[in-house]
Amino acid sequence: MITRRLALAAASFAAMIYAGAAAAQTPVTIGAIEILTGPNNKYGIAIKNGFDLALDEVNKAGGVLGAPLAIAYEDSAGNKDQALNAARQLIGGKKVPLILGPTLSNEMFAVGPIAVERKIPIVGTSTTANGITAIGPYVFRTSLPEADVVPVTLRTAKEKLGVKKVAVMYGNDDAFTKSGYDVMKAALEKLGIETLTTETFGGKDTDFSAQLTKIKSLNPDAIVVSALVEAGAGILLAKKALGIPDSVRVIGGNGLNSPQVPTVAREAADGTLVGSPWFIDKPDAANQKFVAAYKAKYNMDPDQFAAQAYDTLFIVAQAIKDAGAANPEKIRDALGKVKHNGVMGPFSFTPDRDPADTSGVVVIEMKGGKFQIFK
Amino acid sequence: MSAPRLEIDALTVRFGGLAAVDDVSFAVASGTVHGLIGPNGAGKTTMFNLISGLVPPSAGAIRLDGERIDALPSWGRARRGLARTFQNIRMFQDMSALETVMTGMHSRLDESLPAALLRMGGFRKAENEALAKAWELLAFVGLADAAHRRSGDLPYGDQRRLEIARALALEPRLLLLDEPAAGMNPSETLALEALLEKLKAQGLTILLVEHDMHFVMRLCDEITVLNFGRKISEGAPHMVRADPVVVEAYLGAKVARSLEAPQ
Amino acid sequence: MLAQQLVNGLVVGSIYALFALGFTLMFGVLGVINLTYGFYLSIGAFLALFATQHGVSIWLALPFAALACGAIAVVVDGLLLTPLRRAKAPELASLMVTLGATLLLYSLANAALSTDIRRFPPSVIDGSAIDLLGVRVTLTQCLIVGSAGALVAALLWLMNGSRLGMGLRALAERPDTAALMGVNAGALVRLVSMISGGLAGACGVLIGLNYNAIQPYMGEVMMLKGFAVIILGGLGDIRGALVAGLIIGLLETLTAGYVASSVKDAVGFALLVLTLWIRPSGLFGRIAVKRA
Amino acid sequence: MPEFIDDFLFTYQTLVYSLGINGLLALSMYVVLALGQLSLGQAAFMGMGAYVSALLTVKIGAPFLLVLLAAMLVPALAALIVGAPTLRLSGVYLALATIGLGEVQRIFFLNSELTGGALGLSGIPMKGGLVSIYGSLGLALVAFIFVARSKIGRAMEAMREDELAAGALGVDLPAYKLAALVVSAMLAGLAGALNAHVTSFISPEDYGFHAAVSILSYALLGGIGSPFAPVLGAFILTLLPEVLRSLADFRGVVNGAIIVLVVIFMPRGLMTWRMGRIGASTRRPS
Repeated sequence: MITRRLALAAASFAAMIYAGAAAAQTPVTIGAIEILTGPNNKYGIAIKNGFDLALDEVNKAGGVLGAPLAIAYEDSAGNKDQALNAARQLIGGKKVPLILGPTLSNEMFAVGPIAVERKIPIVGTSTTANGITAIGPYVFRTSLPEADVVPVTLRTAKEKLGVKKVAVMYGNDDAFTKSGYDVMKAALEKLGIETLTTETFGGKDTDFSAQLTKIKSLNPDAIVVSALVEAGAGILLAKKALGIPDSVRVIGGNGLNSPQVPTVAREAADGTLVGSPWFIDKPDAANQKFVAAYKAKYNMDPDQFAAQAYDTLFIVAQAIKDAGAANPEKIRDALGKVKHNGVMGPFSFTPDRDPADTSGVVVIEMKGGKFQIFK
Repeated sequence: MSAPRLEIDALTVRFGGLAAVDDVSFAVASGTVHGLIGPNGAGKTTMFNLISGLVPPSAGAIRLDGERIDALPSWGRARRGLARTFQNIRMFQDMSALETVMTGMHSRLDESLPAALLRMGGFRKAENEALAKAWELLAFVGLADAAHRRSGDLPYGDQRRLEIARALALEPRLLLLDEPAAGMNPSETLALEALLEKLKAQGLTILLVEHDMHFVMRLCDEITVLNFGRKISEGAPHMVRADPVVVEAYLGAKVARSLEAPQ
Repeated sequence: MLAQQLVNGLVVGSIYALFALGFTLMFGVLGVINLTYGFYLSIGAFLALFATQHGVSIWLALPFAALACGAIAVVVDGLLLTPLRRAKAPELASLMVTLGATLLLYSLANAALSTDIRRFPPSVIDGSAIDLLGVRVTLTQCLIVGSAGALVAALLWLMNGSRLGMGLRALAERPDTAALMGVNAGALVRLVSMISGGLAGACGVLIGLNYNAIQPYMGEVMMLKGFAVIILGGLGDIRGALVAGLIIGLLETLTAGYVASSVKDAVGFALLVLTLWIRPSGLFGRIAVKRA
Repeated sequence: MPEFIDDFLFTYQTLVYSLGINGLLALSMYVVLALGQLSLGQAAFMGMGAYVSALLTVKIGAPFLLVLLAAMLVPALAALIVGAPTLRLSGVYLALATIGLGEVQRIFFLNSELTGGALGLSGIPMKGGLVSIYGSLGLALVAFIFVARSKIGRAMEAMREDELAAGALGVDLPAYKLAALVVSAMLAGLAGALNAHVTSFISPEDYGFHAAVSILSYALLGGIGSPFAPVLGAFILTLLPEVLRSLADFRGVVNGAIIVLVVIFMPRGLMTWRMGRIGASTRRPS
């Protein structure tokens, strides 16, 4: 009897000590659906790393609504059905007031309508395809769509390098690279740059010699490429092997904006131009702090997916604070008004829930295995 | 005179360069039991495969009741009334004996897909009649008690008889039996012989390959002898067993004498 | 441009042929479509990669990877296909079991190796191209074309000109009776697995050297091409595999160069379906197609 | 409706639909396996049904029943074209030809403007639901049970056990093989159409080789002794990654291992019960 009373007393004492401290409160849990396993898990894991890093900082600074913020992760494995199940689990089971993700635009096209149906805000951090926010009034995205980045890159190339005629190559079996191509095509037309030929390839292809031999014979000023790292590196290597001169630059979409490109393509990657909503060597203090913290925690360089995720979590945390309650409707309204200055630059949403500010876009160039700002 | 039930006309088949059956002709008259004998590798089973359509001929013709069947696939020949058993029994292991026999009625059974799907009256009638006939056939070969047993579990001799029942279910005009007595003990062989005698009495035409010469000589009306893919002799049993060419190539003097001795 | 495209096609075609050789040999002798075959290609590339990363010369790493893949192929055959052979399982059972094994092995490799693309250290081989009358070729490309020709010649000799070949052909034609003829069937099955696995492994190393794209799934992509090559060449036909590989490689390259790169990948499968309709026994038609 | 029931239905809606759709897919595999053939084109047939139905709904707003019908007919036609040349060849050829079909179709979807390329088709209205999915599954099950207990079912089992003997008994082997493939393509097409109308988004990658292998694993795990068995297999393999989330990490490993182990050690699958093949009382007449 005595021991029991003692235990009770100890417990209430402990509770008193922690009262008021965020750590003892029931956390405010938001959901996240990312590709944590399977062939594309590197994107999902970078994103999760970005979230977790920001989460630590948010909670160190007192969390939200007097409680810690927590993220319930669900793995989509890149599978549409599993992403759907995950979303339903988060909304109907765990009752989260907001969902982060999913990783791929394809998954968002499947999951978005469900979030809209249940009036739960859903925030994509890496979904760059056209039409994402058109799914419905609860679908937000923080990633700059390719449509905002690619024209900047191409305009810069036209102005600084005098590019007048180009050859275009894109991976036609992937939603990301295909929609990147759609944007490139529109931007090229708008800028009055002539397209000599458009060649396609598959994301798992390794041989690009046929397409590049044809391109070589057409003498373009540059080659515009929408590809992910794997095919992109292969194209750069084959371009070099076929003797296409270095003065013919490869201008890439977001897919080539990866530190992995030079690890495979090495010196063949030099001269590659890409536009990026974020850049690891951006000199501002916020970015340098993020990069250092990321390296310290994960022992690797962050990529733009991690950076976008990192910023997004602060934006979402701010919206929850502004909403004053973990209520989906209020959070949605608050999200639309959030202004944040993060590692990507100044951020706010347009009325259509897309990122409003493109001033953070930088055009970068590969030199000696590292990206640097293109001048 | 009407056409023979089965007519083999200058039939030849080559595997690679080798002629497994070489320009063989013979006829099986309606209502008779006809034996096909010869040493191992003489081409007997190949001849059966040619007749039943498992092997396409290189040259020659096969006629069933005067109608050419050599271009038909095996199931087309089965529909025209050609049934067979196999040297190494081919059972549908998981089926019950009853189901096995009903499978043999496949081409005689009028069950359309819609009728089966809607379980129409015609379907029920056909299925019930088939079932009744299957019981009769099982009783006929002496397997009624094993009707519900898994056919793969039946003893060897029963499987042989079940295979014959399955072939009979096809209501054949011509029954091909490939070594029906192989592997049977003497009493099983006798039972089989009685069964075949009954079929013969019913007027069924049978062509059989068999190594048990006593069995063949007693049962057959006519015998054709093959050696190295060629026909070397034919005629009534007493004539064939006296033919020196046959004795030399296949029977051997001792067996030939034993066959002549009254049993 | 045409000359360069023909060279491109020759290289791609030689790769297809190299890959299909072991695949078709497995089918020709063992009578199974072994879908794990593509996996040996991935593993071969990775083994050679790890070896060269530890300073081993590529000329040592290549045979090492080939031998190791051969050994893995022997183990896989022994674990999966031998029990089925013993149980006289239907022919499609072996296709299904290797299908499952393929999924299993790739998933494991993916978990262990990650899908990040990797390359050989640049010092391993001189990757620069030389210019021959306007046509650019690399040392690796010469190596690929040369080894495709040499290996086909060696395999044809093995099958048709050697005592061992007689045993292999006996095993292919009459698996049940081969044993009666004094053929040690088990040993021959292991030998064929060893050769095939080794060919796939070596092919993986060469692809890795040529394209610098090493990834667990690299074998799966080749496998899809492999189907088209072995059907067009005739299942089990070694000479057919070489010719069909070259035909598909050249046609793909010319299609991409002169028609449209988007339909390049359809070439192989169009030929596959066409072959089935017109000439199921393949280009040379020597292989007796097993009829139902 | 009480909120918790509503939440429950919402949470598990995709799963419940997937169970039914995968059950249909397993049955589509069963028809082919039941007579000893192997098709690796089930995912392709499914994709064909999905795309045809989605286009008809989105572009011209055709009535749902008509859409479903078209989603069955188009794959049936494809099955005829791919299946016909392989019927007289060994089963390996059909398996390889159907893999080829899947690839050709994928290339077509990727390059056609109509199908939206790699971006796929989004915004497909939700027209399917519990009734259409489980109604189709129920109808298909009943039909297969009736067919199994008739001369057709007997012929199919005979073909699987011994094709040669079945042919010698008068079973028209090519006709049966082709019919089975066509029916199988129709069912897969139906499943694809229903799936497209409950997930609102489809893209070419949903119908690749991995999907084909998953469908095969449903039928292999369940078995083919009766039409219930493959459906059971589909249910188990659909629920497994949901119940054992930790297993989801190794889904490929689990699916692959199941196929290997079942084929070698349990060739009859989990549900070994074999349904009778006679459509009448088999009692011995007195």
